[in-house]
Order: sequence, then structure tokens, then C-alpha cells
Amino acid sequence: MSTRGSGTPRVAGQQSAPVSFISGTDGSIRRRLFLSRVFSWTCRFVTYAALAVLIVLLAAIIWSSVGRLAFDFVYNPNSSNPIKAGMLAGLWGSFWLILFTALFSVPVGVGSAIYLEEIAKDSFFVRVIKTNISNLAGVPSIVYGILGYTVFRSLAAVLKVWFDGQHAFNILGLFRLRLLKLPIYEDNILVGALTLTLVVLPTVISAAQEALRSVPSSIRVASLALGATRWQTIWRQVIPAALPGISTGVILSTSRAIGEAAPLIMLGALTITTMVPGNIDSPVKLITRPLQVLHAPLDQFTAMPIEIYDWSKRPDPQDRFTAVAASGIIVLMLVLLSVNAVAMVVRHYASRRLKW
Amino acid sequence: MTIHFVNEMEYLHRDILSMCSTVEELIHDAVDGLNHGRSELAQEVSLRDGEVDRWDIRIEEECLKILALYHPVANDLRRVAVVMKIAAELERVADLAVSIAERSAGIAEHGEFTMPSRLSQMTEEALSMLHDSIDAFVEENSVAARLICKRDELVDKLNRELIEEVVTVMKRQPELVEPSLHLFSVIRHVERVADHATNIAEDVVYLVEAAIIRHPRLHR
Amino acid sequence: MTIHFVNEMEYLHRDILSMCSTVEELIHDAVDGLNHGRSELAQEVSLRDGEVDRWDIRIEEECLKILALYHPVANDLRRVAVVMKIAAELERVADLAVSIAERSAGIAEHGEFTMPSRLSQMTEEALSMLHDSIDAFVEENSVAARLICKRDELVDKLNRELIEEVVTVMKRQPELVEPSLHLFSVIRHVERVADHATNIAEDVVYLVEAAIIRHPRLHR
Amino acid sequence: MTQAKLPAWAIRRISRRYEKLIQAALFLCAALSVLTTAAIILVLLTNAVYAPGAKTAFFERVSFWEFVTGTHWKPVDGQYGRFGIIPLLCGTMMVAGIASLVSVPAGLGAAIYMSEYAGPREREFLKPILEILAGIPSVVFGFFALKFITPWILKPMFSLVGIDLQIFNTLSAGIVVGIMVTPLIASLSEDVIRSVPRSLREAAFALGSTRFDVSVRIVVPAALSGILAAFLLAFSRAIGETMAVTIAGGQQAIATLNPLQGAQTMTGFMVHASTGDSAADSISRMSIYAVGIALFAITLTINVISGWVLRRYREVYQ
Amino acid sequence: MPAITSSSVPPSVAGVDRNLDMSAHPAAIQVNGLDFYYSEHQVLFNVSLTVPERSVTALIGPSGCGKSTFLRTLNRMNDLIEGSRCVGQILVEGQNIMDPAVDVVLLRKHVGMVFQKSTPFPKSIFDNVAYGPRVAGETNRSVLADLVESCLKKAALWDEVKDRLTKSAMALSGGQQQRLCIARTLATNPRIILMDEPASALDPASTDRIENLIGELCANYTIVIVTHNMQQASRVSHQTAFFYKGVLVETGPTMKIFTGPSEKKTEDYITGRFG
Amino acid sequence: MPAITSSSVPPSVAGVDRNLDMSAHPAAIQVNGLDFYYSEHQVLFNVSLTVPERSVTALIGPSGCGKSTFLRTLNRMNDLIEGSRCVGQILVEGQNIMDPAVDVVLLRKHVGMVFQKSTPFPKSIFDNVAYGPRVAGETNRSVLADLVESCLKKAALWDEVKDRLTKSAMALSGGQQQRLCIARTLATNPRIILMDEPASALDPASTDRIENLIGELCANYTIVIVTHNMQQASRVSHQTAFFYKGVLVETGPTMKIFTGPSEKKTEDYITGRFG
Ligand SMILES: Nc1ncnc2c1ncn2[C@@H]1O[C@H](COP(=O)(O)OP(=O)(O)OP(=O)(O)O)[C@@H](O)[C@H]1O
Ligand SMILES: Nc1ncnc2c1ncn2[C@@H]1O[C@H](COP(=O)(O)OP(=O)(O)OP(=O)(O)O)[C@@H](O)[C@H]1O
Ligand SMILES: [Mg+2]
Ligand SMILES: [Mg+2]
Ligand SMILES: O=P([O-])([O-])[O-]
Repeated sequence: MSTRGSGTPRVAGQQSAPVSFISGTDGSIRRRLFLSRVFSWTCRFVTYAALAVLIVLLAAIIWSSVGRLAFDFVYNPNSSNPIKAGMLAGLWGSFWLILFTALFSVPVGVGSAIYLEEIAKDSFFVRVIKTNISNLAGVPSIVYGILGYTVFRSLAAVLKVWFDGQHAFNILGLFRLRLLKLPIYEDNILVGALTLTLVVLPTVISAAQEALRSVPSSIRVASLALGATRWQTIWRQVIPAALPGISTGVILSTSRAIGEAAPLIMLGALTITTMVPGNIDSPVKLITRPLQVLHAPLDQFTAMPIEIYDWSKRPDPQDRFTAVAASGIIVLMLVLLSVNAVAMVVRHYASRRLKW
Repeated sequence: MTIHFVNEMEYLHRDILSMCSTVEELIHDAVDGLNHGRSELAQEVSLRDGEVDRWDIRIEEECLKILALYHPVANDLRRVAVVMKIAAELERVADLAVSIAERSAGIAEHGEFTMPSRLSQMTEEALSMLHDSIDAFVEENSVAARLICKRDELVDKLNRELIEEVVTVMKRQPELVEPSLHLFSVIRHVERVADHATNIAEDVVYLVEAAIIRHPRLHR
Repeated sequence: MTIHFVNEMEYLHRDILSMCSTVEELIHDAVDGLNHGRSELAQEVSLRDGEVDRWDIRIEEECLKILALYHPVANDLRRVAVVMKIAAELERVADLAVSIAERSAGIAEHGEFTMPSRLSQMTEEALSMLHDSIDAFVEENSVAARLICKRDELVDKLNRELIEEVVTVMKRQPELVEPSLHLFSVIRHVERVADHATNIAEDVVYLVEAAIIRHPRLHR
Repeated sequence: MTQAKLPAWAIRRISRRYEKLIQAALFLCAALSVLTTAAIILVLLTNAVYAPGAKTAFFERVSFWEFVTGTHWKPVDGQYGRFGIIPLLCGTMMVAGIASLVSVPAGLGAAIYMSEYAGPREREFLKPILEILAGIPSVVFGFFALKFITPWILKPMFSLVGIDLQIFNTLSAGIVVGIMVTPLIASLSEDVIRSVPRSLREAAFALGSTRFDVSVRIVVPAALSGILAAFLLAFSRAIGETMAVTIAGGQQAIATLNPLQGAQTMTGFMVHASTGDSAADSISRMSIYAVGIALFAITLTINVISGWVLRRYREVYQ
Repeated sequence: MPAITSSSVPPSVAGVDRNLDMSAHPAAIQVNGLDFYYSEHQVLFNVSLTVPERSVTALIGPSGCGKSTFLRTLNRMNDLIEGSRCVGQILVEGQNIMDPAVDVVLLRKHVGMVFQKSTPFPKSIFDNVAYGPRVAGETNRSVLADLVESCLKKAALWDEVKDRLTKSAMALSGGQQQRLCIARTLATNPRIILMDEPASALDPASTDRIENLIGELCANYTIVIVTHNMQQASRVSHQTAFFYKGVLVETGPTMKIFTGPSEKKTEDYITGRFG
Repeated sequence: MPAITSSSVPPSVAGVDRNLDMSAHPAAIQVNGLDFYYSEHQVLFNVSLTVPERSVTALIGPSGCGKSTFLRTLNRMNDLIEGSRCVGQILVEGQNIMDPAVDVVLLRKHVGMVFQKSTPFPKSIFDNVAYGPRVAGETNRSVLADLVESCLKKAALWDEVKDRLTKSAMALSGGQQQRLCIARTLATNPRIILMDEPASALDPASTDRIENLIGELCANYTIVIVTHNMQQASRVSHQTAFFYKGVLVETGPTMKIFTGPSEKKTEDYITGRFG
């Protein structure tokens, strides 16, 4: 047995020298500890700088908003008078946009995530799709604006011609009388929503993929081993398990569309308008004016970030629109914050219910 | 594990071999005493039997240690079991050696008692069986071991003949009853040494072939 | 594991107890034969010895099986080891029973040979030692087992006295040499039964206390 | 159970048609993304490079060489305008460069701090802050740069050294873009840093490392390619950033590397061009597609590289 | 006479399963000349093995020798791995399961599987066990309740969970989870259960319960178990098969393999002298 | 006389460590009345244990009984866990390491640790082993090279890797990685090595090598090893300590614990009758 005798001498040889672990006994250790401390303070500083920036930003905006921020800001339409200018049109425009964006992007996004994660076998085409999605996520949103402008807006223009011509309605046979009186626009809500759908789709897909991936594959294998079919496995095991993750991810990525301005501007969305889509300027009308509700998606629109952009850029020697822009920002941020809060609540309950 | 285990098995092997040689020496000395009648022999043999007893305990402890710590299986398990058995057999052989030495001392007391000539043939045969069985163990030679089992019959025959001889002597010369009785015991002991050698040989067969051939009657 | 293992251990226990009772019966019958001299006894006892041999092999196989498959440790390991040893001891006791029966047949041939009175005392003592040691094993009573080891001395004393008696008889009545020699063998056998009982008792002490008390000389 | 009976599974295969239908529908969803890319490329190409039928595409009217090497960008200069992309490129790269200078150290430092130093409670507190910062729309940052950073921070600072800062300047635009992408770097880097197994850190501590040793010698090198990918991604995001830059950076397309001046970026130009009212197939309208192609190509290239780096990194731990 | 096998003469005192005569049982699974490939990488070479009905067969062998792969061919779980290919014949109750006409979904109900890591679904205990019958179309609540109860009883878990059937299965301990997975498999009414290192992630006490459970289940089910743990193989199985580098080196009654293996490789492996 | 211990009389034929008399060795670690809490949850109760120098001490016990926690207190790795609290005395070579003045960085160099999962750094093999000396300030290339060689030799890995020292350590097999981790620990020149289930993720052959390595290392180092595997504990250790629910139930020479434990709990545990 290889024992003592054959053992090689110890590395540094001080067999029985008394050891001490007391700090400060070794100079090099002191230096290393000092370095370590300096590094930690530097990192802490930059991290808290982010907090500082956030606070300064909020403070600057609130401070700038003094002079305009009041309740009437949310129910006044836009105006060239900074004292009267409000955000009604932008709020409703954003509402309709986000509604339709969610309607389009969630099923398609979740569906493709399920296809990619659960069904697709590893083939060339699937790899193409996967790389493609990750690359689409990095495409600047303004490029989607170009696409929306060129494709969706042109389609809408064709549709507009159709609708303007009587024959279209003879074919459709719907709402002929009322709708005829309301104009159909080529830069309408649906065009905007479709464009925004393309913008958020890659993020929605990868959020859903992430959620599906976090479902341990052992569950799938176990389900298959119990004689479930593939679709049964997805429907009864994978989706329920991934649902909390999917919903949080999807809420967060869809809400990105609320702040998007660039693609909408590319579409030629109105910058200065008092128009509320479908003339629905209060939630009550959502119920009392069903025809207007039907018309809204085909109406022109503006959106919160567009209005803010416009107010900030307005060449105004007295800087009177700064306060309006700041007020608009506050409203926009409040909307975003509440959406985020919803997502956080979902995440909180979800993570409490599910523990792997 | 391997190194430790292999080492332990090696120690065990070394120990059982040491025990074997001690016991062989012992029984040889005891049998020698029969012919040359040294009276202090009994004392000496008995002392050395203590050593064998220590080997016995030591080997049993080692075997149990291996069983507890290394959980041998297959060949290794059989080897441990066999070593335990052989150690027990050897311990008994050593005890017999002590008895033989004591008896030969008893015979020596009686002066001119002549040993039957075939006794030395019998002891030689028995001791050679013991030696051969140990060899078979070392060499893991089950063929040799099976042969040894056969040789027990010869010893049994000699045993019967010698005992008849002793009876005749006793009947004829009652004054020689005591040495004869000692001799009788010696013969029985030698016969048992051969039996133990047979047992060892049977154990060797088990070790190599994983087959228990003890109690041959059962297999007929 | 537990259920299987516990079952196996139970089977083993049941088997060794069966073997114990078979051997006890056997040795009792053999000793009885001494007093009542039934000549067909030897035949019968020898037949039943075959059964004991089978038990011996069976138990050894079971022990090895348990060692290989369940790797017992602690108490369980000691129990398996002890059962193996006890089985070996009992097998030898059964062999002795056969020898005793043969001898008593030999004695019976000689008609009016009177047995020394203390022989029955000695056999009773030896058999009761055997019985008690088995009881101690069943009850895992190491105190009782240690007491049994002490009782071996009484048997040794009786052994010596009886042998002297036999020697006297042989010297005085050379015509009785043959039955006396048989008797001598019987006495030695009974003494060895007591030795085996002692061994079993020692094994019980090991089982319970994990201490090997064999070869008491070593511990003095 | 009779032995003779065949097991149910051996008899025949059950056809499950509805499963096939569902799978086909899901496949169409996934294929949509490829369609999108194809559409983007098609749209950009047909309008910029070659339009079937009429000679309306941009490069059919303006030479590619001029576009790539020209140092003047004046879409409404005279009848034809001058279309050299260099000024827009300068603006874009300046903004992205400044943004990187701000965001790389800040993002990495924050990532290290949150994963290596902050306790769970502190992290619970810091993470949402970064998330909020990341979720602020870019118009807000544009406003912040234009109305606060420039007049209240940069202008006083530079006036100390006697330099007069323009109201529209690339510096403030770059800084806010840097702030915007810092959370991206921080969270991507933190993800990769945290995916460095905890066991590796413990092993390093057990070898007598200080926290600095662990962070700098073990964690960062182990996550290096992931961090690099995060940098690249952030850089590409900065290039594609639109509203903040448009608001704060001004609309003068001049070829300059002076961050104290205003400059137009590629994205800025596109916004500018589409809010103006040039005719639908005028050459200045068509230049949007040319710039769009450039922007798309640049960001795509960087993204592909970063994706490749990230995949290489992932392989290390599999 | 073989060493420690059961041919000793005294009439059987022991329980049935100690000396089960395997050859008398009909074969539940019969594998003939199986080759298996992951893409171009062959991991099983001409494996032939017969698994008798209602017995426990243990597959042992060093890591990567193909035990899990072999196990997974038996209910075609390997179909899920792309590029895998299987040549040879696998008869389950006389039917070749490699036949393309075989419905794998039904096959897998018939040949259940339990994995190394317990994989309870994040649902209630009841729903976990009822999952198999439900996907097979059973909806009657009382039928399901009876089935769940009987399966949990068979898996020796009923007493521990009967008061919290509607609680999440994730709250159970590791050992309980593993028994739940066994119960869940039993609920699909299989005849054969494959287990891939079912106790390797458990502590000794839980391992014990699983082993005991296997001992009980083999009265009604055919069990094939992969294990790294030689002791476990020896404890639970009637038959042991030793794999080495994709080759089935030796198979035989467990006792035989563990005390008198005929191949040197097997002996080296079970005595731990490998490497 | 204790059963199978070494007090038999014949003069030592066997190797030294077989019957190592532990009490004769000076204590490398002495723990007195240690309590340990994770936040408010106490997981160790009044643990006292002496680890003799140059011996292997195995910690066994059911899952969750606090073995790992105890091990990690010995080089204060638990400091990294927030809210953990430790009461009592731990003397490492006579010094109380709970003293706030103790520098944990120095302590951890002195008391090395090897983990369950092998954790090679994603660097070259050379850099892995050289890591410890390098952070300690050693920069001389040739000194490092010598050190790396000697440590790899001690860890019985040199021959396998000497031709690819600059290759990534991640490309090694599981068993090699684990030996690399041991080499890496040796390079910091520790006197004590703590191992937390170092072989539980390895196959038998690699396990074997690790166990042999432990057998060799204990000639020069004090080793404390946590293991779930009773056989492993029995094979590699001189001393065994049995933990149960945070309490050190019994400690003693391994042989003693494995053949004649004095506590019923210990015996039940090592004979697998728990639960
Ligand atoms: N999905 C797979 N793709 C490619 N090769 C694989 C795959 N799964 C396993 N292998 C390879 O097949 C061989 C056999 O693997 P398998 O998992 O059957 O071994 P095993 O005997 O179960 O090992 P272990 O005891 O470690 O579980 C190994 O060399 C392994 O690397
Ligand atoms: N970081 C932690 N925070 C809180 N509790 C912990 C933490 N780590 C372990 N525990 C708890 O402390 C107890 C002891 O854990 P420990 O890891 O020491 O057990 P162990 O004996 O090593 O178990 P195993 O054999 O499973 O590794 C357990 O109840 C465990 O849940
Ligand atoms: Mg496997
Ligand atoms: Mg642990
Ligand atoms: O592309 P934006 O984020 O600036 O809208």
C-alpha cells in the first residue's frame, strides 16, 4: 500500500510550521483584499448610477411638466394652444393599436413558439426559421415602418378603392348605409397594428419559447411514456406549465408597442390631429356606439409617442410646448407602468404556484 | 477501492500462507516427536499453538473486515469464505498437533514401547495430503485437490489396520495399555489430520469451481 | 431491499434452527443407544446424518448468497458469519453422533460390558451444554453463553476420570480391551461434543458482543 | 387477459388527423417570420435597387458609387439632390460610439455588481430599476436629452471651458442612447454571468480567491463571449435607435466627427423624410429605401456576428 | 453442481421468488440481434436477450455502455431521438414492435417507463395518476378515483397521500415522487415496466422503499431495471444482464452472475476491478 | 476486546494505515459544540468531532442531515450563504477559525475543497491547476510549471494529460475532471481537503480511481469526505461519523462503525433499515 514512505515531499515543505489565518499577517493578502474592495465599490457606483439617472429623468420630466399637467390633459384633444393641448387622441390611438397588435401577435407568436419548441424536428428549414427570428428581433423598428408603409399601407389603399366603389359593398352586403358615410383611410389603425405586430412578433416568440423551454423536458418524456400523443402532451402538460411564463413574457413584449413611434411615423400616422379613431372618445361609447367601434380600426390615428415627439420638436421660441410634452410623457409612462405592474403580478403568482 | 481491496486480499493471502506454514511445521514437529520421543516437545508445540490461535483470530477478523468493508462478490467472495474455513481447519490441525505431542510424551514415558512401522507411513501420507492441499490452494488447482480427496481412503485403511494392531498389543500385553491408548489416540489424530486436509482440498475445489463437493454421499 | 433481506435472514434463521433440532435429536438418539444398546441404531443415525449434511450445504449456500447479494454489515454480518460457523460445528456434532452410535454398536456386540456410571453424567452434561448453547443463540444471550464456556471444565474433568477408569478396566480385563476401546472413543467423542457446544457459545458471544473470545489463553 | 389475444398496439396504427391539422396551423405561424424577412428584403430591393417595370428604384437613378462615397446628403438640393451617405454614417457611428462608451462600462459593472456582489434583496431592488429604464420609450429619452441634458448639464459644463454647445448635438443623443442600451448590456451580461455555474465560483473561493479574483479571473472570462455578444447587440441597437436621436441630434446631415455639433443619423433622416411631404415616388422618398437597406445590412451583419459569438459561448457549457 | 443455486435437496422452505425458475416462464420480451445507432454511431451490437414474464431483469454495466439506450428501444422511446436507427427484432409478447404498423402510443401504455429523476407533473397527486387513463379517453370520475386509489396502493403510497390527493405532487419528497411516478405508470395498465436508474437520485431509505416495491410489483408485472448500483441489481433482480461497450456480455440468474460469472469481464466488473 | 479491530497480537505484517491508531495522531480539526443555522432554521446541533491528521474521515447520514453543511463550515464556505449563522468552536490546527480576525482567503487555501460535480474552469488544464498559485501572486512560469506537474502527478492525472496541458479542461472526461479538481486543490498547498460526494456523479471505474487516489493522498493530507454511498465510506475512510437530523450520532473507527456500531440508529442506517 502506498503510504507515508513513498509519498512525495509536500509542495512547499513547511511540514510543521505553525499556520495562521489571521488577516493582516501577509502583505500580498492585504493588497488583494484592497483591490477587491475598490473593485466592488466601482461596480456598486455604476449600478446605482442607473438609479440616479432614473430619478433625475423622472424629476426632470415632472419638473418640466409644471404648467400643463392637469386632469384636462387626458380628455382634451390636441391643440395649437399649449394651455389647451391634450392627449385624448393619442391615448385612444394607442389603445386601439395595442389592442389589435395583441390580437395579431399573441396567437401567431405563441403558435410559432409551440411549433419551434415542441413540434419541429431539427431540419434545415427550422434552423432557418430560428436564426431568422433572432435576427428579426434585432432589425430596427423603423425598417418595419418601411415595410408597413410599402406593403400594408398600399394594401389599405387598394381596399380603400374597393370600399369607395359601390361594388365592394354589394359583394359584402354589410353596413352599406352607415359605413358609406364614414371614410376609410389608408393610414388606418389596422395598418399600424399590423406593422407593430411585425415589430413585436420576434420578442413575443422568443418570450414564449423561453417559457416553453423552461418546462423540463422530463415532463414531456414522461407524458409520452404514459401513452399520450404529442399534441396531448403539449396541450395538457406543456402549455399549462408554461402558461404563466408565456403570459408574462407576452404582456411585456407586446407592451413594447405602446412606446414605439418610429414605425408609425414611417407609416405616415398623423402628427397633429384632434381625431379620435371612430370618434370614440370615452369608454362608454365602446358599448353605446357599436358601429363606430367597427369603424375605428379603419380610421386614421395618432399615438401617444407620436404626439410627444411632435410636442418636443415643435420649434417654439418660448418653449411653451415643453410642459405639454412632459405631461404627455408622464401619461405614457403611467400607462406603461400599469402594464408592467400587471405583468409583475402575473409573474409573482405564477412563480408561487409553480416550483420545479 | 481496487487498490485497497486488492491489497487487503493480498494481506489475507499472505496471512493464510503464514498460518499454513506455521501449522505444517507444528504438525511435522509433533509427528517427529513420535519417532524421537522428546518430552519437552509437548510444551513447545503447545506454546506455538498459541501463535496459530492468534493467526486464526487475526484471519477471521480480516475476513470479516473484508466482508464488511469491501463487499466482495464472485471469486473474491468465495476466496474469503474459503480462507475462513481453511483457517478454522488449520487451527484444528494445530490443536491435533498439540494432542499428538502430548500423547507422544505419554508414550515416551513408557520407555521401550515400539511404534508400529506403518504408523510412520500413515503420518507421512497424512502430512503429505495436508501439504498437497495447501499447494493446491496456492495454485488454485482443483484437479490436484480432487485427487487429494481420494487419498483419504488410503489413510482410513492404514488407520483401521493400525488400530487392529494396537488392539492386539493391548490384549496381549496389558501392561502396555497406557502407551497403547496414547498410540490409539495418536492414530485417530493423524486420521483426523488427513480428514482436515481433505476438507481443505474440498474448499479449494469450491474456490476454483464454485461447486461444493463436501459430503460426497449426497452426490452419489 | 429490506423486505427481501429480512426474509432471507429469516429463512436462514429457520434453517439453522431446523438443523439444530435435527442434530440435537441425532446426538440424543446416539447417546441413548449407549444405554439401551440398539444395534440397528448406527445405521439409522448414519442415514439421518445425511440429512444434516444437506442442511450444512444448504445453509452455507444461503449464507454465501446473502453475503453476495445483500452485503450485510454490523449485526447482520456477524449473524451470517456465526450461522456459517454454527452449521459447521453442528455438522461435526452429527458426525460424532454417528461415531458414537457405531461405537455403541461395537460395545453392544460384547454383551455384558457395564458402562461406567459417570458416563451418563458426562453425556448429560455435554448434551445440556449443546442445548443451552443453542438456546443462547436463539435468545442472543451472551451471558448464558459465557457460562456455558465455563462448564466445559466439568466435562473435561469427567473425561479424565472416565478415561482413567477405562484404562483400569483394560489393564484388569484384557478380554474387554475392544469394548473398552470403543468406550474410550465414545468418551472422547462426548468430550468433543462439549467442545463444539463451547465453540457455539463463543460464537454467540461474538454475535451479541462483537467480541471474539475464542482461545481464552490469548486473553489472559 | 387471454394470452392468445393480440396486444392492442399491434393491431393497427390509429390515425390522428386532427393532430396533423393543428401542426400544420402552427407551422404556418412559424413560417410567417420567414415571410416577413422575405418581404422586408423584397420591399427594400424593389424600391432601392431594381423595380420591375418603371425605372423608379433609387439606384436606377443615383449611382451606387456616389451613394457610398459621397460626402453630401442633400435630398432636395436642386432638382436631383445629392445622395452621399457618409454624413449620415458619421452621425450614426458617432451616436453609437458615444453610446458604447457610456453603456459598456456601466452595463458590465452593473452586471457584475448584481450577480457577484448584491444580495438577493438588493438584486430584487435593482433589477426592476434597470427594467424600468429599459422600458422607457425612446421619445422620452429624446425629450430628456433635448430639454434636460443639453441645456442643464452639458451646456454649463462646456461653457466652463469656453465651448458653446449647440442645442442639437450628437453628444447628448449618444449619452441617452447609451443610457437606453445600458440595461440591455446589463441584463444580457448578467444572464451569461449568472449562467456561469455557481459551482465554479464556489470552486474558486475554495481555492482561496477574493471576490475580485472570482469576478475578474473566473466569471468574466467564462462569460466573455456572451458579454461580447451583448456589446455587439447593444451597438446594433444603438445604430437602429430612432426617436431619441431624431429629437436630440438635429437634422443637419453634415459629415463631421465633432460630437458637439448636431448631425443627422440614418434613422433620423428616414423620420425626417417621411414626415416631409415629398411625392410618393420622388427620388428623395426613394432614398429612404436606400438608407433603409444600408441600415438593415449593417444591423443584420452585427446581429449575425453576435448570435454566432453567443452560440459559441453556449457550447462551452453543454 | 453449481455453487449457491437452489438445487440443494431439502424441500422448498423459501418463498417462491428466491428460486424462480426463469426458463419455465414465458418470455415477455424477446430481443434478437439488436443493433442500435445514433446517427452513424453504433451503440448496441447484436444484443439478444429474453426477459421472462413477471420477473425482474437488471441491466448493469459501466457508464455509456448502452443500458439506457437498450431500455428505451423496448418501448420505442428512442423514436424521439432524431437520427437514431434500430436494426433487429424486438418481440413484446410475441409481436415485433419494430413493425411500422405498431402504434407507439398504445405500445407505450403497454410498456410503461419510470425515469431516473422523478418527474411528477405540476398538478395534483390525483391528476398525476389519472393522467394516463385520461389521455386514453377515460372521463368517468368514479372510475378514475378507483383506479387512482388502487394504483397508489400498489405503489405503496396510498397511506401517505390519501389525505392530500388534491395537493400538488411537487410537494412530495423525492422518494414519494418516485413512487408516484410508478403509480402513474401502473395506471396505464402496463404489463411491462421499464425503469432507468429509478433510485439513483434518492437517499438509502427511499431507495429501500423503491426496491421493496419492485419486489412486490414483480408478482404481477415484468420489470426491466437499469442500475449503476451493483448491490441494487443483486438485491432486486432475478436475472442480470451485463453490458459492456454495447455488447451484452453475459446474462443469467442473478445469483450466478454475482457468485460465479462465467465471463472474466463480468467478474472484473462486479468485483469492481475495472478501469 | 473489540471485534475486528487491530488489537490482535502478531507483530505488524500489514501496511501502516490499515490499523492506524487514530488517537495517536494529532488532531487536524477539532470541532466543539457546533450549532449551525440557516436564517432561523437550525441544521446542526451541538456537533463535536475530532479529525486526526493524515486520515480519512467519512461523514455519512441520510439526505438533508447536515453533512454538507458541516463540511462547509470547516473552511467557512457557508459565509457565502446569507443569513447563515454558526455557533461553537472549530479549531483548525489549533486555531479557532470562527474568529472574526481570521482571513477566510488564507483559510480556504489551507483547507481545500472538492465538490460533488467536477467544476473545471473553462480554461486550459494548465491554467486550471495554476489558478490557485496565481491568485496567490505566483507569476514565475517555471515555478508554476513544476507545481502543475507535481500536483497532476499526485492526482494521478499527469500521464493522461501531459501532452495536452494547454487544451481546454472541459474536454476531459468526468472522472478526469474530478481528478483535475483535486490537483487544482493540491496546488494551493492545503493540509486539509474537504470532499463533498466527490464520486457520486461518476461511473464505477472513475469512482474507483478517485477512491484509490484518496487512499494515496491520505498519506500526506487530512481528508474529510461526505458520501451517500455506504460502501464508499467503508472503503476509503479510517474514521466514520454518522449524522442524523443535524446531530452527530456516532463516530469511531470505520471498522467499528461497520461491524459493531454502538448506536441502534447507526446500525439501522448502515444496514439499510431506515425509514
Ligand atoms: N441522444 C444521443 N445521441 C447520441 N449519442 C447518444 C445519445 N444518448 C446516448 N448516446 C451515446 O450512446 C452511448 C450509450 O449511452 P447510454 O445512455 O445508453 O449509456 P448508459 O449505459 O445508459 O450509461 P449511463 O450508465 O451513464 O446512463 C454513449 O456512448 C452515449 O454517448
Ligand atoms: N442554502 C441553504 N439555505 C437554507 N437551508 C439550507 C441550505 N442548504 C441546505 N439547507 C438545509 O439544511 C439541511 C441540511 O442540508 P445539507 O445540504 O447539509 O444536507 P446533506 O446532509 O448534505 O444532504 P445531502 O446528502 O442531500 O447532500 C437541509 O434541511 C437543507 O434543506
Ligand atoms: Mg443511462
Ligand atoms: Mg450534501
Ligand atoms: O426605434 P425606436 O426605439 O427609437 O422607436
